[in-house]
Amino acid sequence: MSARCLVATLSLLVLVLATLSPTTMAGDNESLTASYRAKGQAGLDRLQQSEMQQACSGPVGMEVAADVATKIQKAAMDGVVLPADGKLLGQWEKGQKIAQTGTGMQSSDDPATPNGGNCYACHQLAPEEISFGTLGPSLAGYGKIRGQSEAMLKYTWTRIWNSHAYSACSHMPRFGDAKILTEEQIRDVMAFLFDPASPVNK
Amino acid sequence: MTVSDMNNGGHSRREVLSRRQVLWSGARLMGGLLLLSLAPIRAWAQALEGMFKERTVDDVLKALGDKPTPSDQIVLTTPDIAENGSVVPITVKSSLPSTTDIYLIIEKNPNPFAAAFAIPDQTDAMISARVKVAQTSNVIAVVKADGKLFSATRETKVTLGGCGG
Amino acid sequence: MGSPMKIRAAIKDGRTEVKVLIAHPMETGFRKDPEGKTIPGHYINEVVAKHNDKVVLSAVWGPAVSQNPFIQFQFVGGTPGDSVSVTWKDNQGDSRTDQVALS
Amino acid sequence: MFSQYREMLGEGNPAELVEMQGEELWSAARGPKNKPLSACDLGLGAGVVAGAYASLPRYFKDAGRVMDLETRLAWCMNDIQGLSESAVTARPFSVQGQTATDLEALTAWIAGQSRGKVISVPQKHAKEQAAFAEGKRLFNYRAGPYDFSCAGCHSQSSKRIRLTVLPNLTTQEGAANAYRSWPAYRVSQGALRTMQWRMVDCARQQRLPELIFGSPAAVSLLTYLGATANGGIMDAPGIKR
Repeated sequence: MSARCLVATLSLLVLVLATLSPTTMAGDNESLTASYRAKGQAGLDRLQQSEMQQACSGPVGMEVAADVATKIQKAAMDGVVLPADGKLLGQWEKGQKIAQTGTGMQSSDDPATPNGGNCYACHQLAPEEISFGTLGPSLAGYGKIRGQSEAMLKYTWTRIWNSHAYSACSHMPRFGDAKILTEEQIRDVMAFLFDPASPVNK
Repeated sequence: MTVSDMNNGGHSRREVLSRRQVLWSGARLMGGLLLLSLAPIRAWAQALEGMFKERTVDDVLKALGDKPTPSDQIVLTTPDIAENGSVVPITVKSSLPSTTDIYLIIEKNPNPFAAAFAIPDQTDAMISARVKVAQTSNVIAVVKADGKLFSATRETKVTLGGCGG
Repeated sequence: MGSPMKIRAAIKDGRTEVKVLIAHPMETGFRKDPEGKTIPGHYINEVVAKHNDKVVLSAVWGPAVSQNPFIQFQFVGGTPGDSVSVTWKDNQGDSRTDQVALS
Repeated sequence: MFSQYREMLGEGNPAELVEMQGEELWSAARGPKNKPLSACDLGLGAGVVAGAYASLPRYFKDAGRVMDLETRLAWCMNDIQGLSESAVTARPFSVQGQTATDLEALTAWIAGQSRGKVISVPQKHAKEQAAFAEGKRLFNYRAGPYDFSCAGCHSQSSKRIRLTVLPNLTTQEGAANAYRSWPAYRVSQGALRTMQWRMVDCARQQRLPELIFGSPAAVSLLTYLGATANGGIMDAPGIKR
């Protein structure tokens, strides 16, 4: 970690701690760790919150302070990694499978099996698939509506990599940042969204 | 059937016999006798055995005999969408005179033939049951009435509910 | 030997309505256990229901019938004190009979 | 979307088979002390079962902590029957294709004895209030590689995961609809599932380590959920996908 990054992280931490109300800090995390046990790939370290997680754990309806939100978004944006070869689109057929697959990183999942993206849990994608969730916006016709400009491709890649770059307390997992999906898998999901032949755009 | 037989399951719950379990054990004794009365359907069961191994609806229907005639005298009720394919409720009601048999067939299952019911005179030609449906599929109810085969067909969609993980 | 069934039989307008719940795994023989070993098929293949001594329904099943099967049917007749019994046998030779008295 | 499907399943809920087992177990003399559980105080007095589930979790003076039904049952099995609590809770949940565990069977039957009763989870004792506050905090606590909290999926109304409607557990109506229907027979698993199982499995899907059966976090979450549901009418065991 570079010195600059460390300073940024520390100052963010201080800011977050300073802005949290006393009630959200009152928790006794010893009782929390005593209530869980490590299983499979899920160790007790997963109970430790990141600064973002802590800032975004307030009661429902409580907004994070604007400056905290800005810091979180900036840190997220700075961490986005675009493919070195500049290739942002893979195979939509593979992306479709990733969008349908719900497993990955659970204590019960085999770490050797590739993780899914579970996009359909929260988003509508291909109009032909009737089993989709509504926690996130509909992405039906995504590429047909938005086109394939470089800016649009990069925006979408960033959304998938770390959605907090645009929305501080987004509920969407950080698929790239948290290493849920590989770079190749994200390319395939991108193709599923953008390829004119993909059922998303039919 | 003795009390020690009851304990062979080895499960802690069976360690102590309550009054009701003793009564059940009595019912089991009678069950031995009643099992004899499964004998009349044994021949029917054996005749149907191959049916459960058929892999296509066509083969099932061929094995049943004539191709059934679609009939609006059969009311087949299934959910339009099932939240889980492992339990799909089905009700078949036949208004065809002299209905003697009702067969349940799930087109897309690896083995489509699911169940057969024989309806004696005293019993109404209506049965509810629950079956596994592997994927979105036609459900076919075949009814034998006065020795002839009739059918009704309905599609049930099977979807993924929940987190999928 | 199986666990007890739940049989409900009610007299209604000259008919007896019967609802039966059977505790049974109805294993298809296709499912795998967590270690990846195939779980052998284990399913009820014959069912007979009787009103006193008379058969009112018989059934032949394959593994596609759902786990913990439920069936519902009705027959003409039935007076308080009559018995309704259900017997099942599975592909591993296990069997069970339960009965209720009509009230 | 699944109302028609669930209505068709409403009749003949296989949970009834598990309730029958539980009724049997409640009065069976068992364990090293060869005593029946029927002297167990579930909060409404020794042996009182009717309505007990609708007023749990609650604080128990003899145990010195807040308990839900399942942790209370494990405690009673130890206290009254002499069974080791750790042995009772080592495998609290059944595997598909197996019969229900003792805890599941007892929970199914006892919950059934609260059908039609008003949910009234007490919030008088300081420890009951503390459990509620801690439950609420944990409900909102984001953690793990997916950054999930309970609130992420359960704090908005009329949202779905796939086709399954998510209850909004921050409202009385949403919490009551959820609380009243558990324990429930899960057709996808062919097994009766309890509230403790629900908490444990939500933690698994949150990508967290394993939530321990009957742990303070599990009981706190249930206290928050139950007390938010107060006023609802119990209708368990239910049946779910």
